[in-house]
Amino acid sequence: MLSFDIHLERSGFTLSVNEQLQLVDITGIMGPSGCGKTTLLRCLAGLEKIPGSSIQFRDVIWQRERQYLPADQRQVGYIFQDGRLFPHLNVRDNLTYGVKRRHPSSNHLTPDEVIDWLDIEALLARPVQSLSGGQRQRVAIGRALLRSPQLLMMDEPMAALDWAAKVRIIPRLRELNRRFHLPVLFVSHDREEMARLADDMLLMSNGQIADKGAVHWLLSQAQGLLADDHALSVLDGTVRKVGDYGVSELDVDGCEIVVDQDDLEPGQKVRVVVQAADISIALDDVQRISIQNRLRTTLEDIQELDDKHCLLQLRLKEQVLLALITQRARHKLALNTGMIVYAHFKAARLEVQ
Amino acid sequence: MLSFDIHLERSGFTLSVNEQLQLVDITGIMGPSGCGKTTLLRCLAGLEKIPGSSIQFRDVIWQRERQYLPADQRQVGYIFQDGRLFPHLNVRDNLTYGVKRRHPSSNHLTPDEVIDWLDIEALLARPVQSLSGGQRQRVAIGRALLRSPQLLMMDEPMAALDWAAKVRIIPRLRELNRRFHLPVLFVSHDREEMARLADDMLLMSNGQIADKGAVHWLLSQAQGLLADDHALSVLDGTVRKVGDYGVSELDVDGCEIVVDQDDLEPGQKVRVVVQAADISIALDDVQRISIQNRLRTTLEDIQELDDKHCLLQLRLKEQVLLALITQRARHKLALNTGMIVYAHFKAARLEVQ
Amino acid sequence: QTVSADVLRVAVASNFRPVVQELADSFSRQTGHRVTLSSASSGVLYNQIVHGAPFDVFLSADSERPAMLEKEGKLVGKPQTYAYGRLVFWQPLNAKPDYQTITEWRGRIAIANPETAPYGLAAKQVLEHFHLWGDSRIQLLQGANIQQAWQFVATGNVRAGFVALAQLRADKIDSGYLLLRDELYTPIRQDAAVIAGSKNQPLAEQFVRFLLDNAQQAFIQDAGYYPVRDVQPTRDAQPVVEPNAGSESKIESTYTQVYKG
Amino acid sequence: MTEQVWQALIITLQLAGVTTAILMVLGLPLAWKLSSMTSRVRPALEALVALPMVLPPTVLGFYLLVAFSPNSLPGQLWQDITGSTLAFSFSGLVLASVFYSLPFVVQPLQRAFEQLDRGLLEAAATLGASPLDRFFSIVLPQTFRPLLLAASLGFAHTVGEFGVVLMIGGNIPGETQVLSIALYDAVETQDFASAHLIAGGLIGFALVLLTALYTLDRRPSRKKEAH
Amino acid sequence: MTEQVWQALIITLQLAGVTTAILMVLGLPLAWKLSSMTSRVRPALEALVALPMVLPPTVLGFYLLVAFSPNSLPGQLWQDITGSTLAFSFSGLVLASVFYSLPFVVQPLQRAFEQLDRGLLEAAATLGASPLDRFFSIVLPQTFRPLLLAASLGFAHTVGEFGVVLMIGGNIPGETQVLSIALYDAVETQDFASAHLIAGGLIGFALVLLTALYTLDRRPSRKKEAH
Ligand SMILES: Nc1ncnc2c1ncn2[C@@H]1O[C@H](COP(=O)(O)OP(=O)(O)OP(=O)(O)O)[C@@H](O)[C@H]1O
Ligand SMILES: Nc1ncnc2c1ncn2[C@@H]1O[C@H](COP(=O)(O)OP(=O)(O)OP(=O)(O)O)[C@@H](O)[C@H]1O
Ligand SMILES: [Mg+2]
Ligand SMILES: [Mg+2]
Repeated sequence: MLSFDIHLERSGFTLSVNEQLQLVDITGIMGPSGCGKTTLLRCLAGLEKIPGSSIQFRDVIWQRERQYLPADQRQVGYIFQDGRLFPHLNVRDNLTYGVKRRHPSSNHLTPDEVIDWLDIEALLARPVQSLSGGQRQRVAIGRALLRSPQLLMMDEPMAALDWAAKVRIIPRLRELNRRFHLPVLFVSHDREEMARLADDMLLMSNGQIADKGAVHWLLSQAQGLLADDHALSVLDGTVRKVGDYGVSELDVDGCEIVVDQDDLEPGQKVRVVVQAADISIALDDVQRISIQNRLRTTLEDIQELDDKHCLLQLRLKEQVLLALITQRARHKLALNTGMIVYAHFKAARLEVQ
Repeated sequence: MLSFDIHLERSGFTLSVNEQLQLVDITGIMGPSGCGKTTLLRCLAGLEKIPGSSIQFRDVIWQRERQYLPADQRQVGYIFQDGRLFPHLNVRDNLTYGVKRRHPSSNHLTPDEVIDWLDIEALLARPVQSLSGGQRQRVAIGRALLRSPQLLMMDEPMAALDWAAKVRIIPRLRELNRRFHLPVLFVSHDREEMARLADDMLLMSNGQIADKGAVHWLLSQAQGLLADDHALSVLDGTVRKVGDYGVSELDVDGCEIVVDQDDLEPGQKVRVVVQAADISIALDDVQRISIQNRLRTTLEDIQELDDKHCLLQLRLKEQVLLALITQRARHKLALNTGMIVYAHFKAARLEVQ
Repeated sequence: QTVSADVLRVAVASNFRPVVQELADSFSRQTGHRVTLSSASSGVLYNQIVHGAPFDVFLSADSERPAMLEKEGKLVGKPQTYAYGRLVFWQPLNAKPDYQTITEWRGRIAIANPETAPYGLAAKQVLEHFHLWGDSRIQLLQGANIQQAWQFVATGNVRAGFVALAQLRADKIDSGYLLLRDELYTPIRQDAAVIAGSKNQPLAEQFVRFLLDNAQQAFIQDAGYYPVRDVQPTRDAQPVVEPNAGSESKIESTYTQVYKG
Repeated sequence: MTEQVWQALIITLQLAGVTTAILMVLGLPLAWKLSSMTSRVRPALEALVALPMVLPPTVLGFYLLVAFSPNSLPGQLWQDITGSTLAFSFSGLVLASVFYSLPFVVQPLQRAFEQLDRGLLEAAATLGASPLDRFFSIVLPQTFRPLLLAASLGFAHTVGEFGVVLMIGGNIPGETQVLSIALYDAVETQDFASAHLIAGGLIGFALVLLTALYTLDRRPSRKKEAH
Repeated sequence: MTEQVWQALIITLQLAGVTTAILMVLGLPLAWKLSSMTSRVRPALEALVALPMVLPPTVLGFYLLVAFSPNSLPGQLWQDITGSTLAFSFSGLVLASVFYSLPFVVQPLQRAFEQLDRGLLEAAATLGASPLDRFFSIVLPQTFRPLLLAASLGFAHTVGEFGVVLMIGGNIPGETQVLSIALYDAVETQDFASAHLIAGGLIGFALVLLTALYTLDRRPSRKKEAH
């Protein structure tokens, strides 16, 4: 639980946010460049002077009136947008800087674990000046994690990483969050990263919080701030069967969805991310097609995004799926609300809950 | 035309590359973190001491034996991975630093143009310390462009940018390349960025050039270094008709492809990027389906990626399309080489040549 | 503080230090008490004594500072003259400079600062006597003290200067200078005094008396000063080499009488 | 003479060592404070610290002498507390040297602290380092070279200084006579053999010491490098 | 007295001004060269530059006097070229002051140059700036504060220095008599009224000058800020 009421004036920019976050899971923050994401994190971490504002984390008052808990006592881990490795220390000493200073009772990740999954074993003795961009960023992530924080703040932590590294790191961050009940605040411009990592989300704009909610819901909003060709849906489901061909079948609102992953347990809760643009609509129940996921849905709503596209809202039972199609297709198929349509999408990307 | 034969030894890392690049278009460089992308650019720009190596750009020898052309005389524009704005100058003075020093005969972009499309008008009088991460990166891009270089090198220039900014900037960079015949070397981890921006590509690994070729071809290779779920195809086509609903019809090897863009001219050459994972296969010529692009192709090759996926190589007439499907689907459909199949994909992303 | 009982601290003007060094050694041998010498310019020593410096004896290069100290009650007893300085005109590259050399002098000439150094004042008086003071044909180069004036000449930067006879004696220089007639300048009286705060007052007084002994006075005379008492003629009663011995010895005899009185 | 020179050497080293140590202890927090001050009084304070530089040493020494004399308040206080006078004692010398060499230590330190990347301090804070901890674990190692410079400036200046020391110390052999004064004495008394010896020794010593220092300082550079 | 004091003041300012200018002109390239040198001789060179600091000024002055004498090679050369001796001339004073104050200028500059982010120089190079251009457009503005420090150290030191000046200058009123000597004389002759006046004036002047300088220096900070 993190509640804050922050007002910060700068020449030409005002941050004004008043929120209460449950913060059990991973909370994402998105918004256009310069909207105040970094500034918000800095305020929360205690790196900005914000007289008159108040912040409370769990039952500790971080700031109120005269009371001010300095940054080093807030037990946050912060991954800076610009790295900030200590140039006078080598990689190992950068990593362990926080270890020596962490609260003795905090939950511990061991350096070996972190070094292993960030794949920086070979760099340990190196001076940080000799690291490549991606190597630096991995060390910065490791340093913040090893500090064993009560709250982890990450400001675009994976911008310089290649996809292989991201794929390694994201599941570990989720695991960390679950294992140590470590809440995470996570800034990113990458929707895919956001959908894979975050549970809740804040949408910022012009120094204010424009919207907040579950990642499922917010990312699948096609309007407003995120209006581009990247709307997506997040579906919750349960593993039904771990089958042949290394794929698994899920139960999502009673429908079957196939995902190409086989390291699952029947009964496990999972989350499926489907890009609205990945979905196509068929009026018939076509069979001889490679698409495995053909969900029978009711077309609930048609939203015209522009003169080319429209976004369809498709209802399963409880959950909703978004599909982005062209106006041309809509008219060719003569789509109308209330129709039964088949939502086609290929074996989807999946994050284990 | 850029030819180089570079050998650089560092503790634990050796860069050893010998290549000749046509460099009329935009050349992308990809490869895992720490493989030497930045180091290669630095060598080319004249920022590393590399005795015994040789570099020639067009008919100017940049380095050979004792001859060494210093960085400031190579007329390159360099966008650094870490920004490097001058802290003692404000945004405007950072932008114009190179303007004052550029070769008088070089092709000029005007500051106003650049400021406009990077959307940094409002920041001009600001000290650079007060910029957000994305704002900095845009200023760094502008600074390098305004220097009117003969060769532009960009080291992950868009890592901190939101998608909206990328979408604004990428077409401009291509336009720049065409308008001023400005060759570009472009490092990125993002395939989508790469596919949209680059024409040719170098794949690096461990300090060596592992592969090189057209982006079409290299990105659609599903093996080797790029083996992940991101294979894609790049198709060349011609605009046939700019039609209703704001979409246009293209002719790609005699097949019709629909793209959701209407600012095209009939007869224009365009490029279409299709993710292999976006394609599905149907055995019948299904009609009542929202998918607009249903290409009749011959299944030429089936490549097993792992026990879950396989990559299909589909031939149009001249060009090849890659499709990533599950093994399960492959067996359900009983696919075999030589079969006629319909490749389905939604209105595709498109870059004007 | 326990040690100070048998250590005598003597504050001595820099230019007299080489002389007193040897005298102090023989004093130590005679009495068994150690003597430490602290040297600086008389002005500095004066300031230090005023502000409580732990000296027992003050050997000034002039008579004014001891007199001022006496007036301020910083002394035990009266100051006592222990030597008179002697001024020479030194031109190393000229074997026998004479008064004409001075009167016809053009250009640079080194002196000590007349405002701070007694030898400087004496030099000024000599120049005034020959109406050369303020003469634009002569450029005065002032050292902060007589030592610097000497250094200016000794290093070859200035061709001539007014220095102390003692300095030339210390360097065993026996030609190239003119020993100036005593009536040309006010006697350069150097006074000794016992400091009021001294913890070794008897020893301090003993040291001053020791300086005034004939043997020591003879030594001082050898070093290039006038003694304050009649001394046994030593080897220097008639200086071995005096460029213009004739006139000089005559004047010397009259003046020594004045001093004795 | 030689014994006296040895004594002077030892006193010189003691004086310079103690003074440098005190200077660092005083100078570090002072420079830090100054570097992070935003108040209007900062320029005035900076000017005050720089002041001893513009006064000729002997003159400064004279005024210190006046201040240290038992007739003045500070000197009085010192005497009441310690039972001995401040002037003409080793403590007095140290105090005077500290005062005189302070700007040579504080100013380079202050500039170094100002050049410091504050972002690193923020990073350290989020890693749990208290302000003092940050000072020792980030600021000091980051400013290692300027620190060395400040210390060596302070040391060298104390060794070479002599106007103040002469005035305050009284040139008492074995107590307050330092090498520079012994050297001065030698030159003054035309004892050039000794003078050349001491000067040569000082120069040789300084050369060796400084070369050693600077060689040590050339460990793999830790400055921010072009990457 | 007063006219002489005025003259001394003017000469002092001239001397300090000219010396500081020369020091900057010499010191900037020297410090730059030293800061980017990787050769083994660097520590030795650094020690050499630092050397004048450890010698007492009067002693240094004495040796300079020896060097400036027409009997020695440098003095001889100077005399052959200019027709006048180096000692006791304003030029000689300047030369001596430059020599003496060099370390106070070179060392802070060198440290500042070492702290500089070389990455910015690379960026400037790719933007077409030649080495000289980079020095003026990047290095100097980036090291503005240390530069100011170096210049003010050089200036203050030249004003306050007096052993060397006393020795080399010959205290010629209107030519080589600087303020510090006048002040010294006043203290020496117990003319405390004048001494207090001059010292007070010097201090006041320095305070005003330095405060002004440091206030100027407080323009919106350009150091790398936490972002
Ligand atoms: N020190 C400062 N002084 C004045 N304005 C500042 C300062 N720091 C940041 N700003 C401004 O505050 C706004 C918010 O900045 P912030 O760094 O929080 O943006 P952001 O959302 O993190 O953007 P990005 O995605 O580009 O990193 C920006 O307009 C920025 O220019
Ligand atoms: N100064 C240096 N000294 C020693 N090794 C270095 C130095 N600079 C870079 N390296 C090493 O050289 C290799 C190549 O670095 P480079 O910066 O070129 O990688 P990169 O391909 O740009 O990686 P990234 O995508 O992470 O930026 C890395 O292993 C890096 O650690
Ligand atoms: Mg930011
Ligand atoms: Mg890189």
